[in-house]
Amino acid sequence: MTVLFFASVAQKAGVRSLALALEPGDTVARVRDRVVARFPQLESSLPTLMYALNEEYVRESAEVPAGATLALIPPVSGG
Amino acid sequence: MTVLFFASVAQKAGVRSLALALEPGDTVARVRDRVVARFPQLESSLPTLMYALNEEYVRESAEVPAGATLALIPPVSGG
Amino acid sequence: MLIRVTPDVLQTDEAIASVASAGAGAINVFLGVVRNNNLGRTVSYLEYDAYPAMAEKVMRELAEEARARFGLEAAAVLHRTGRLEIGEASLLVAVSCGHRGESFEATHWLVNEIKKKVPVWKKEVWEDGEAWIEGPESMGIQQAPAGMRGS
Amino acid sequence: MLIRVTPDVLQTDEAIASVASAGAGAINVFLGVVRNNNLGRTVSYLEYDAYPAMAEKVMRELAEEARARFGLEAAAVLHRTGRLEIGEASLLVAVSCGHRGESFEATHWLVNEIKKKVPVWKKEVWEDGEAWIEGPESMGIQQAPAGMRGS
Repeated sequence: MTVLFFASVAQKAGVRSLALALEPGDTVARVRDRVVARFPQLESSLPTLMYALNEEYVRESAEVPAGATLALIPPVSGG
Repeated sequence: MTVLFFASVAQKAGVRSLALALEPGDTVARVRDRVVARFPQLESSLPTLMYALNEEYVRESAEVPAGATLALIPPVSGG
Repeated sequence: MLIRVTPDVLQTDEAIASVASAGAGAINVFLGVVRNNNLGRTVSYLEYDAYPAMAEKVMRELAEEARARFGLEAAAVLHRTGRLEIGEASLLVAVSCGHRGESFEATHWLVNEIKKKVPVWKKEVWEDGEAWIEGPESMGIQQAPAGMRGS
Repeated sequence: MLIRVTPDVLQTDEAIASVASAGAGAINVFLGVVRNNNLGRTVSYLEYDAYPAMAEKVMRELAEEARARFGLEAAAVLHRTGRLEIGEASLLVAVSCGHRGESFEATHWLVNEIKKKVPVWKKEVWEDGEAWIEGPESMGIQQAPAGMRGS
């Protein structure tokens, strides 16, 4: 699976994407926790972070299907 | 003075402007009455007609200054 | 302020450029366009008549009032005259201001006032006839205008 | 429907042409433009980041919802990315419909929803620093989105 980083989160992580091995029963929250273990500087972004799986907003309890793209979405500010 | 005709009023009158001699104490209503005497087919337009003197909306009691331009304004429908 | 009554095609880009301002975060543009139907009849085309000098004067007064009332950076009002085909723009209003809320309010207010007060008239031409539209939105039918001279 | 996330200059005429319809009497266009100030600070320029594929997907869903909700003939939504100078348009929303009231409502609704839901982010760059803006209008701060998957 792939994790995507944007805006302030990409800036803090220093990367825009990351390939991760999926583990059985992985949810968004579990994948997110492994990402934060790797990039502890993302900890402060967590309270306002949202998530999208394959381009659709999901809750952190959602299961992550094989080959999925998980996007970490800080509060949007387009327009 | 000059009287201007527009839209349905110009179509009924068959003219777009008319030069008239001003008489002492002339008001918009008195000039309008002379115009209608000349073009009786405008009678049916009177209930909804408005007036502008020198490009400003006025009541029919307004006095007409020398050299003025009086416009007969049917209900507008721009936009 | 770009204020114009013209027989030429209305240029949206020109109007947007005319309201550009470094302090503007929002630009709203309204186009009134010729629709192929009205009140259940098929419209072939429209013919617009105008009192151009007075129309531009009233449009300018309304644009100034909108600028003061809604805190606009700038406004532009253009109205076309003559024969207009289906899909062509008869009216163009553009405003610029700090934030989006005021931009929508100001443009909507301007369009409403223009339809009430600006001396412009449309004739609808159908396959089997035509008629000058005497607008229900005209203040001549709805109400007396504020600030009239005379008693 | 014209839906696009692009690093190129947004073309208003293209968007207006894309919503043209013989049944449309009103076209409303909103441009979000880069302002030289925000919250009391002088802005030098903005830098927009986006998740283009998802942004276009959400923009398309919102345009479809607006079409159904307000009875639109058509809608277009374009968002620009990359470095934008003062006065340049970052967002363009255009709608066409029968009458003006719905055109203002629909455009305003679309702009509000876009600012809440579309994955695009702006970084403000000042003379003495810069910051990613994490929008108070984002649903991430205001509310949970409707129709989320998961429990």
